[in-house]
Amino acid sequence: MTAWLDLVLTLLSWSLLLCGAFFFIAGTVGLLRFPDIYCRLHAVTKADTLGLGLLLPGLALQADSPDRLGTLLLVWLLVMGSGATACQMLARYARETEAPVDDP
Amino acid sequence: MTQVLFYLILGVALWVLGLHGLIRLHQPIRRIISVNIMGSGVFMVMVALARRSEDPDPVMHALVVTGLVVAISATAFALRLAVTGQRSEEDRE
Amino acid sequence: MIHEWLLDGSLALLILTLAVAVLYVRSLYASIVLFIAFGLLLALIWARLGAPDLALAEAAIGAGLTGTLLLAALGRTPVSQRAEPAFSGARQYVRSGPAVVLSLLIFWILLQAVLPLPEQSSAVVRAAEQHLDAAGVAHPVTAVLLNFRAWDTLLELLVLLLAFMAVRQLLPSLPRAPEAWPLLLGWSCLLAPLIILIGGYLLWRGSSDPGGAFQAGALLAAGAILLRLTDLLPAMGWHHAWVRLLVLGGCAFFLLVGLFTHWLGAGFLAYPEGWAGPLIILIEVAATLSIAITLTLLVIGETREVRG
Amino acid sequence: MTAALAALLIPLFTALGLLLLRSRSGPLVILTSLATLAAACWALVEVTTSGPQSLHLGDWPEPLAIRFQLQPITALLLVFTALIHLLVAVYAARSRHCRTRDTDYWPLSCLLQGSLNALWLSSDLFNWYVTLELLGLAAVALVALSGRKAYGPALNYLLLSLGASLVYLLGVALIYGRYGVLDITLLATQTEADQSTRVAFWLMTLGLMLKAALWPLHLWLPKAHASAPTAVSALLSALVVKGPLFILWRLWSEAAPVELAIETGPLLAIAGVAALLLGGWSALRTPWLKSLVAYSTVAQLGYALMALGLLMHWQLPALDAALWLFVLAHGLAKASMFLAAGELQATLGSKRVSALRGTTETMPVAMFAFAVAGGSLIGLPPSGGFLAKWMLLEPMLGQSEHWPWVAGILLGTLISAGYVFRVVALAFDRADPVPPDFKPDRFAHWLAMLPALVVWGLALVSQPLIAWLTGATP
Repeated sequence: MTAWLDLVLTLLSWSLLLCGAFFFIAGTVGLLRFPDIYCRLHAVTKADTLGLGLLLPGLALQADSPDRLGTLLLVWLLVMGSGATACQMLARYARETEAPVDDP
Repeated sequence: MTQVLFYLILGVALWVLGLHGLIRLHQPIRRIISVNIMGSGVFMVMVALARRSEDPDPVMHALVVTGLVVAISATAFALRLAVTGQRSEEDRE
Repeated sequence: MIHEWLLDGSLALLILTLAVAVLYVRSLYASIVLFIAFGLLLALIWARLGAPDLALAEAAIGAGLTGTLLLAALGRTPVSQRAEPAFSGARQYVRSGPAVVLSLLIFWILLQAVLPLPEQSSAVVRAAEQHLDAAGVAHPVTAVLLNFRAWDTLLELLVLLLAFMAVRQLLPSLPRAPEAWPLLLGWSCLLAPLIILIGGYLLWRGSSDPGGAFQAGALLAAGAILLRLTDLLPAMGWHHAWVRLLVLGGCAFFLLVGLFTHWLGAGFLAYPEGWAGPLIILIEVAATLSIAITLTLLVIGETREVRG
Repeated sequence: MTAALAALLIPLFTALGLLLLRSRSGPLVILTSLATLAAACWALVEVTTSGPQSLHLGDWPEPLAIRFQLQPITALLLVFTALIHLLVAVYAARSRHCRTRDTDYWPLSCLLQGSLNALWLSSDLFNWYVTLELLGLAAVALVALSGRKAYGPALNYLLLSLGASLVYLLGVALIYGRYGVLDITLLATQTEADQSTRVAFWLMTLGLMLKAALWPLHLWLPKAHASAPTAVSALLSALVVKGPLFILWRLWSEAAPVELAIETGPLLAIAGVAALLLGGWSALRTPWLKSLVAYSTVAQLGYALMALGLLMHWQLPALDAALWLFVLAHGLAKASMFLAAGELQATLGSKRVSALRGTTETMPVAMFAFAVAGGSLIGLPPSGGFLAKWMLLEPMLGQSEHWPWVAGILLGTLISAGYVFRVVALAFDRADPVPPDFKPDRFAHWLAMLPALVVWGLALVSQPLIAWLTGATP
């Protein structure tokens, strides 16, 4: 029973990790290929939130002690917070210094 | 080839790259970055040497911490000097 | 085995690519951003090589503060002077031929020199292990920094002070920051106590585990810079006595300890028996505050005295 | 050892105190410089009476601790540093052209002295790296004091100095990798002439040569020294470049394997001769007064480098005395020359050599100081410069196969006579003197004269001095 549970957990963990990695790569491609700053920000923040959001549960499933879980949670919260703040600042700066891109 | 030797060679390669940059480049900020890369190369050699024994060598680690602080101090000064120098050239024009 | 090499190999490939890109990419801005990535990757390599102290220091100092300094310098560089005059075309590469050949030659000579090194061992390491019990702290790197080779560390604090004095005479590096936007303010308010907490934790942990004065100081500096940029912290002008006391405190306390240990007969910087632990902690606290304030002032540069 | 520690700590505490109190008090620095000088003299007496001493910092045993070593040469250099620093401090406190009132000149110069003293005392490869960085940063910060026009040369100096430190540091890392020690005395018992050691010593040598502005790595020096404030130029030329030279000397005369030293010696000696000729040639051609003096530093360092190279090649301890006599004589003469040149150009309001026409009439004392110091640089008997040159020539005169070195020295002497007389001849052209912008400062001129007179005074004590130096160097 436990062996079976272990297998499921491992599989689940690895699929989460792979999904997370996919979003990171997609975000990076978006950062490099998208035409203007707003699209790029969109791509990057998606990568951060979703990619990390999938990676961390994936790692959490493999964690061996509760304080690891706490650390991972803290990492997730901090990256989300600073990512959101930085994105907002960049977007606002772009909007205040340049002419609006599409909508008037 | 062992891991130690691998990183020793990598460190030397970074050092040579940095040296090449310091000699070949002209833009002050780029030259400052080159010096930093050169420093990273030396530090990598030192950290790789620390890895030779079973427990990593604390002496080398301590020396690299010292080196890092020296590097940031010098970088801060050099950058300020570079920026202020450029400003004064611009003012004169 | 093979996945170990996979990791080492990809780290090496990445760092070399990044180094070349940092040096020769066309735009200076890209070069700086790549250099920050270079610093982070280097921190990863230090961790991989079993040097968590260095990984912490590199992430905070090498990537974080150096990055801020570089970006601030870029902001003050006129666009006309950002370009590298050397990147003018294909002829450039022909002309750089001799330099490349010379570099390869130097690389080859150095390669010959490092080949026999992995087989050697060090007498200093054995001595350090042997005397660790008497050092007053359990973490060997802290023991080397603040006891075995305390004089190096003292001089290094002086280097930091000197850089600060040198910078003080030049113009401030950051232009006056515009008023901070509410989201940044809120986030900074949330982050600041956490940074102070983690800084204190690193300092406290340094006596037994990786961490210590430099890492803690750099982290505190990062927090202080954030707060200063959002105007949550008052200006730290040199005319305030507390700023001067904090900046000079690390060196001064360390030197006084040296003076008194010599005076009391134990020998220059030889801590009396039983005093090593407490003295090291006191020195570390003073040094952490010094480093934090000095680095903050180095980056935000509000140090120019008003001259009457 | 207490005296030497006092000579090290007094300047450091003075710098911290000045910063803490935001004081810009010249007299205070002069006072503490006097105290440092007294401590250094005491150390010299101590070492002469009771022999060399060493101190393990922190009382840790051999391979672990950083070691301070007080040899006779170290003590002599402590005294020399304190003397020059005191002289320059008196000049800077007095002079109108040193910007001591609106800058951090005082704490910086104290830190410079402290870091030099730390360098003289240390005998640990990595500790030398830190002191070199300290010295380099202090020197660049002092150069940058003279304002915006100096920022370019200062930045160049700083970057090359940093690069040089990293070249040196890679050498240190290789040495540590090969032998596992950093203390130079321990290293001396172990070194072998294999590939790693060879490369490590070459790297350290190249780094130090760049820092000491030894030919062909001297290109940063003239601009940096010439654009600094006058007091700073004197400190840099007289003291700062000697620091790396000292480390170079200790490395090669104590730690390096003999085969390696014999093999590398001629290269250094040839570089020395080249420095003599090419540095002198540039000094002959430059139109700027301070550049002339700075290029003469490059040329004169050639003698020291040549003495070092031949010392290594022939393993002749007698040349040690020649090397250190050169350093002392050049330091004193150059302090004098820079102070005189700075006074002359500030009073005349022009930086060109050609502005010196007729200065023997308008500012006789300053011009005389310049000429007297120049006499020692040329090596006219019975100056200190002559003594040093004589010590260097003595072992070569007997053997005819050494004629190329002798020829190099003589040619170098000729060129240095050329650039000194270029200035002096102009100064005697009294037909149409350039009028000074304002009243010359007599006191400063006499101050500039002082070290020049000391250099010539060295001749009076030549016999005991040479005997002491020959006995003193290990």
